Amino acid sequence: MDLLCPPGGGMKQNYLSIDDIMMSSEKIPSTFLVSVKTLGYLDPSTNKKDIEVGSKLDLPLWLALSLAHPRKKFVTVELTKPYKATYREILKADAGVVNLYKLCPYYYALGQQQLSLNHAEGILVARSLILAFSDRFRRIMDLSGNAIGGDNSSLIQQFDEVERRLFALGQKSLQSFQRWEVGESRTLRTSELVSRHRKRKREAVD
Amino acid sequence: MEHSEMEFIAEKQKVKIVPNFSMSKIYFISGEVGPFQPGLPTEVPFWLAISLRQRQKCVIHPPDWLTIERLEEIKEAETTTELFTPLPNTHFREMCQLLLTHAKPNIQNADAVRTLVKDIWDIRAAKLRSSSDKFIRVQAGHARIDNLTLMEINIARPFLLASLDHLHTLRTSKQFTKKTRNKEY
Amino acid sequence: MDDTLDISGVSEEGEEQITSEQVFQQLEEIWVNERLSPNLMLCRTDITECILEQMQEMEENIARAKKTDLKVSLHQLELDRIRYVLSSYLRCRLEKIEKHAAYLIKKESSDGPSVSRLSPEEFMFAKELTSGVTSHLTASALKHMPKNLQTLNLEDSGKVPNLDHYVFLRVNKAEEGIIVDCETDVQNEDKIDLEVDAQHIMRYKLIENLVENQTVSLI
Amino acid sequence: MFGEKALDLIREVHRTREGSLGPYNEDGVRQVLEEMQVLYEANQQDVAQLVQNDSDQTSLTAVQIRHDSLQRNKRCLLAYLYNRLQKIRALRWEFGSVLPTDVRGNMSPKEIEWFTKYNRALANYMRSLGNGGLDLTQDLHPPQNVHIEVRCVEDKGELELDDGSKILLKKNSLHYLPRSQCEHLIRQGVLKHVT
Repeated sequence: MDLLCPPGGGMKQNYLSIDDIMMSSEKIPSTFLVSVKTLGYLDPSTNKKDIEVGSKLDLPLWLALSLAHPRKKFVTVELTKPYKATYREILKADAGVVNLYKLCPYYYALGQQQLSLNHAEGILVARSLILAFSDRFRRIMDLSGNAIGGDNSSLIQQFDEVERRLFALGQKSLQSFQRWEVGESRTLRTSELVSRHRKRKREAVD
Repeated sequence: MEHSEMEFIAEKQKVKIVPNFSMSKIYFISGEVGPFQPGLPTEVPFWLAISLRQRQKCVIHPPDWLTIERLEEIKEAETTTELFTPLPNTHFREMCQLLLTHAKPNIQNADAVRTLVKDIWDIRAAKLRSSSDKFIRVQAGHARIDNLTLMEINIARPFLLASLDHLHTLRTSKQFTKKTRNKEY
Repeated sequence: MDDTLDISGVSEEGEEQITSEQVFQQLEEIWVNERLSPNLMLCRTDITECILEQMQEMEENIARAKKTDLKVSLHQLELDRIRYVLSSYLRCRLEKIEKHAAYLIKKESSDGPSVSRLSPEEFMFAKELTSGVTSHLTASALKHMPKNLQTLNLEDSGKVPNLDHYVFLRVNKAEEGIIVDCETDVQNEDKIDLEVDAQHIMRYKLIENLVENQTVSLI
Repeated sequence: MFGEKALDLIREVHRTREGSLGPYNEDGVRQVLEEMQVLYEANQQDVAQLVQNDSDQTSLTAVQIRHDSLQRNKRCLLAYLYNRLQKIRALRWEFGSVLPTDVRGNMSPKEIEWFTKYNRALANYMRSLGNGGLDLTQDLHPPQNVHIEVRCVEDKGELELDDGSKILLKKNSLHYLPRSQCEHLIRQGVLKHVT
C-alpha cells in the first residue's frame, strides 16, 4: 500500500504516488518571516503586491515543508488543528468514536508529515497517532469481518484513507473465503474490469 | 494468496482411496502413484483422488481424525485453553471441505461433522481476533503463532500484516522525531 | 504406453541426481515464497528450466498417446497443475519486476552476477519496460517543460520494495539469536531463537537471507 | 495557489482508481505545462535581477516558491502519466493484446504507442520461456479439471483448437472444452463457465 511508506525517506519512494500527492496538498497554517516580492496575489485576504512579514497563509504541505526548512526559515508553521492538544485529548478518551476522515482524509499520514516540522509537540503527536490506531484497530477488524450484507457505510465514513484500505482488505479476504466455502471460486468468471466495462457500455446504449 | 490456492496446495496431501479398476504405476512429474488393484486401498494425492472419484473409479476414505469423537475432543480443548490447540492437519479446513465434498458417503454423520468443524473454526477465529488486537495494543514487533493453520493465516494475512505495517511506519516516524529534534537535517 | 511416460531422475553434470519430484517440490517452495515476499527473490532458472523441460517432454508424450486413455488424461491434469504453479510463479515475478524495474536493474549491476535476481530474459524485459516508460514520460511531458526540469531519474523516483513488510513464516531448520527489535518507547534489541516447525510473524528484513537459504518458509 | 491545475489531474486519477481508464486530459496537461512556463520565465527575470543586486532577499523567497511550484507541477504531471500507464498495463492483462475501441479512444496517441511497446516486451518475454513459450496471461486460477463446460454468450464465429479441430461459437451453444483453451474467452465475457 502506497500509504504505508514511512516519512523521511518516504518522499522519494512516494514520488509517483497519487495518495501521497493528495495528502501533501493538505493546508498548513504558516506565518511568513520574510516578505515575498510580487506574490501578494497568493494571499486572498489582501490586495497588496507583496506578501509582507507576518502574513498568515494556509500553504499546501509540499510548499510549507520547503519554506519552513531550518536552513531557509522563510515561514514558521503551526501544527494543524486536528493534532493539537484538544483533539489529542478527545482521541485519548475514546478514539473509536472520532470521525478521523472529517479531521483529515489522510489523518495518520499528515500527522506524520508534520512531525518533521520540528514542532515541540512532535513526540506527543506521534504517540497520539499510535494510540489512536491501536484503539481503533479492533473496531476496524470486527467491522471488516462482519460487514457482509449489512450497511456499514456510516461507520466506514469515520475511517481515514489508510483505515478504509485496511477495512477493504479484510472484507475482500473474508468475502473470498465465503465464496470459496460454497464452491464458487471453482467457477471461472469474466474479469471484473471487463464486466464493468461491458456494463458501462450497455448503460450508454440504453 | 487466493483461498482457492490454499486448497490447491492442500490437494497435494495424500489420501486413502479404494480403486475399482486396475492400472500399473503412474509416473507423474511430481512423483509416482499406484499400482491400482480393485478393492486394494492405496494412497494418492487428493487431486488425483478427486479426479478418479469424478469418473467413479474409486471411493475416498476419510482420515482417522474426521470423526465426531475426535472433533469433539478438539473442540473441547479449543474451548478450554487460551492458546491455539494443534489441529490434526495444517490444511484442516481445506481437507475437511474436500472430504465433505468428495468422500461424504464414507463419513459417518457427515452433517454433525460439518457442524463441529464449523464450531472449531469459529472458536479459533474469535481467538485470532482477540490475539491480533492484543498484538497491536502491546506494540510488539514480533509474535509467535504456532498451530495456526494455513487457511487461517491466509484469511488474516492481508488485513493483519497491513495493519502491522501501518503501525510500524507510525513507530518509525516517532523515532524520526527523536532523532531529528536536536539537529538540523 | 507406461514406458513412454516414465520419467526418471534428472541428472545435472557433476551434481547428485535429483528426481523430478524434488525439482517440483522446490518449485512449489519458491513459488509460495515469491508470492509472499515483498521483494523479488533470487532467480532460480535452474529450477524453472528443468520444469519447463519436463513439461515439454510430457506434452509430447501426451500428444503421441491415445486421447481416451485414463492415464493420459490424468497426466494432462497433472501437467495443468504444474503449468499453473510455474505460470503463477513467473507472473508474480513479472509483477514485481514491473513495479521495481529501475531499482532492480540498478541493483543487478551493483550486486554483481553472483546474486542475480533477474534472469537474462527478465532483465531484458525490465530494460524494455523502463525505456518505454522513460520515453513516454519524456515525449508526453518532460520535453515540453523548461530546460532545467527535463531530467528524470526513474531509479530515484521509482518504487523500492518495502523490506519492513511483515510476513508469516514457518521454521524449517533451527536458528538461534535472531534479532527482532522491540519497538516500544525504550529501544532495545530483542533476540529470539527459531525452533523447527515454530511459526512467527515478523518483519521480512530480519529474515530475508533465511528465506533465500530455506531455513524458513513464508506461509 | 500554484499547482492547482496539476492537482486536478491527480484528483481525476484518484476518483477513477477503481474504475476503467478515463479520457486522457490533454487540455489539463497543456495548462499545467503553460503554468510551468510562466513560473519559469518569472524566475528567470528575478534571478537576473538578483545577480545585479544580491541583497534582495524578498525576491529570493519568491524564486524559492516558484521553484517549489515547478517541481510540484512536474511531479503531478509525471504521476498522472505514470499512473495511467499502470492502468493501461492492467487492461492488457484483462482484455488481451487488443483493447476495445472505446478504451483505446480514451488513450493519447503516445499511450497507444507505449501500449504497443509493452505488448511487444511482454510477448518477447513469454516467448523466451521454454521451447514453445509460455502464455502467462493464462492459468490465472488453480485448475480443477482438464475440461470444462461453457456456454457461449455471443456469436463469435469459429474457434480453432490446439488439436486442429474447429468448433462454432454460436450464442447459447454449449461446449465441453479444454480449460486452457477457453480461459481467455471466459475472462473476456465471450463464454460463461457452466457448473
